[in-house]
Amino acid sequence: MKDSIELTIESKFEYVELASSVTKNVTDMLGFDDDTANWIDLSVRESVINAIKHGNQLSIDKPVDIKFTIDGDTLTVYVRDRGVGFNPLLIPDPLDPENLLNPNGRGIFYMKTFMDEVDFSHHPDGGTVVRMVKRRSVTDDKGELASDGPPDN
Amino acid sequence: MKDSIELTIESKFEYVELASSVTKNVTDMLGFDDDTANWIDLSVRESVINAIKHGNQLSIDKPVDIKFTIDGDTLTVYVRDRGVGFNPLLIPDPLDPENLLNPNGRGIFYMKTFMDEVDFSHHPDGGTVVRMVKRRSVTDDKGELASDGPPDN
Amino acid sequence: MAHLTINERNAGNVTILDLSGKITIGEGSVQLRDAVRKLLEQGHKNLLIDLGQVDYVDSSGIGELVSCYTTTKNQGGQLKLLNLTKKIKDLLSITKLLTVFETFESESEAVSSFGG
Amino acid sequence: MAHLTINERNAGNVTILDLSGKITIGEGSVQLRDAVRKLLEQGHKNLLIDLGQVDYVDSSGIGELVSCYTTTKNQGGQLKLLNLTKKIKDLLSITKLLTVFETFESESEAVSSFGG
Ligand SMILES: Nc1ncnc2c1ncn2[C@@H]1O[C@H](COP(=O)(O)OP(=O)(O)O)[C@@H](O)[C@H]1O
Ligand SMILES: Nc1ncnc2c1ncn2[C@@H]1O[C@H](COP(=O)(O)OP(=O)(O)O)[C@@H](O)[C@H]1O
Repeated sequence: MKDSIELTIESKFEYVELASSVTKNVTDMLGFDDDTANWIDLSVRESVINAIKHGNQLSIDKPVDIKFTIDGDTLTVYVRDRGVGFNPLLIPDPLDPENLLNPNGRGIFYMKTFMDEVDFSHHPDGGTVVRMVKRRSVTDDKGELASDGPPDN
Repeated sequence: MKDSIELTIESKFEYVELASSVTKNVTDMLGFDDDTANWIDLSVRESVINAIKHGNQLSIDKPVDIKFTIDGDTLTVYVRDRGVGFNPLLIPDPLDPENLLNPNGRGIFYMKTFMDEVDFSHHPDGGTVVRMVKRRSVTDDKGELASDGPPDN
Repeated sequence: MAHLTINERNAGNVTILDLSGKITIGEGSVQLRDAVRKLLEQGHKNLLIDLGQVDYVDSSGIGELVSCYTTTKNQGGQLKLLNLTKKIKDLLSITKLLTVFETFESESEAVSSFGG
Repeated sequence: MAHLTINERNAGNVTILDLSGKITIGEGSVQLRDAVRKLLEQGHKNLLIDLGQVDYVDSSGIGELVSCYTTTKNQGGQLKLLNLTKKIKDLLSITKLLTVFETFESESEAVSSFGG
């Protein structure tokens, strides 16, 4: 059973909150634990910010499409912009000592750290698509997790 | 300046929460007071539930598209299903004494009460589109809350 | 979290249902229906529903309250409402249901209204 | 509400900035930058940033902390961090920034680390 949810926003940073609140709803439905949900949220925010900033370069007439698919325990998030794209192999490594004090360049690194898979492709109709996958591990399961919320007396 | 946000969900009641949380984000951005935001939320929920239940008849392969447009102080919400449609003029009046104890039939009445405009149309590609408009009045502006709910009679 | 919690307690010959959470399509409505049905089967016919902690009700939830009212009445019982929130009062009021339901703001008044 | 509140107070020759809210792209980052810049202009060179009440930071926020650190150092000052939340600690740690920043869990230790 595969579910999908699609959200289209304009290229304004104010809409990052909106993407984030949809993400939280989706991770909640899937039963990710709070920590994991937080890192998924961060990854989605980072990718949406990149789509707005680097992809669409803040042209508010260019939309950002965010799609969530839920397939069993696997969440896949697609974020598509309308930009010219970039070569992800050429971005500097933020852990390289000479980049440590760079104020930018950590977004994709965080996405790759927190998600199980991250890749970039060109959309056939133009723009970049970031695809991020996160699988829920058994221990994330709400029922199993004793410390998940206060007990009802 | 006209903004738009689009959300597509599958025909499951669990996604009503998601539509609701996007609605809350949008009403927040527009600066509706809490009461008005609550009634807009209820109206969106009712229309999404109708799209899922009556329109798509819970066929999960049929999507529900929700679109919010923000034009100055005016919020317009479009909810589209993939159903065969209905004649809104033929639905029973819930205030008719013989319908007072009917467990159903209050959703559209609530939508019409709380929104400034509600109308129904056929989408050119099939399905019903509910269009609901709410204008933010000056007194809704955060801080100066005049009670916007229905009068208690 | 479309969840409704129902706690039952007795005050004389009245069963009070303290609801908290949401009464919406799906879970909340079904839970309320089942609770009322079970109480009626067990012979409890004086039901007082405390809505003070219910933070969200939609048209299905209002419909469910109406159903419960009718079912109870049909079985010779009485169902009344306690502690309406502003939102619920508004929803009942505009659909003229305040003329149908007996509603109370004081639990003791509500309980004694059922008679001895 | 991507909003950041910054309260400034002094402890000896150290200026403590108590932040609360979010340090994210847009508002939060800009506010932090402005606050640090203003303090440096006024001659305050020992800055201690209390992150205990910061509930959300993204890569821009981390970048802004790095910028503030560099700016302060370039002007002959020191910028240190107090009360990292678990999330912020994780974000700094995996990008090796815990090797860059001096961080503290005790305010008095942090203050005295600046020297008299
Ligand atoms: N959607 C995108 N479209 C075009 N370029 C991108 C996109 N996402 C990332 N990039 C490029 O990759 C670089 C690294 O991105 P990231 O790691 O998120 O750090 P930052 O956004 O802080 O630069 C960006 O500076 C940009 O050049
Ligand atoms: N999207 C829709 N598609 C088809 N029929 C609809 C739709 N929305 C409403 N209806 C019809 O209008 C009636 C009244 O709807 P409503 O006032 O929401 O009450 P309820 O859903 O409780 O019946 C429904 O019973 C249904 O027959």
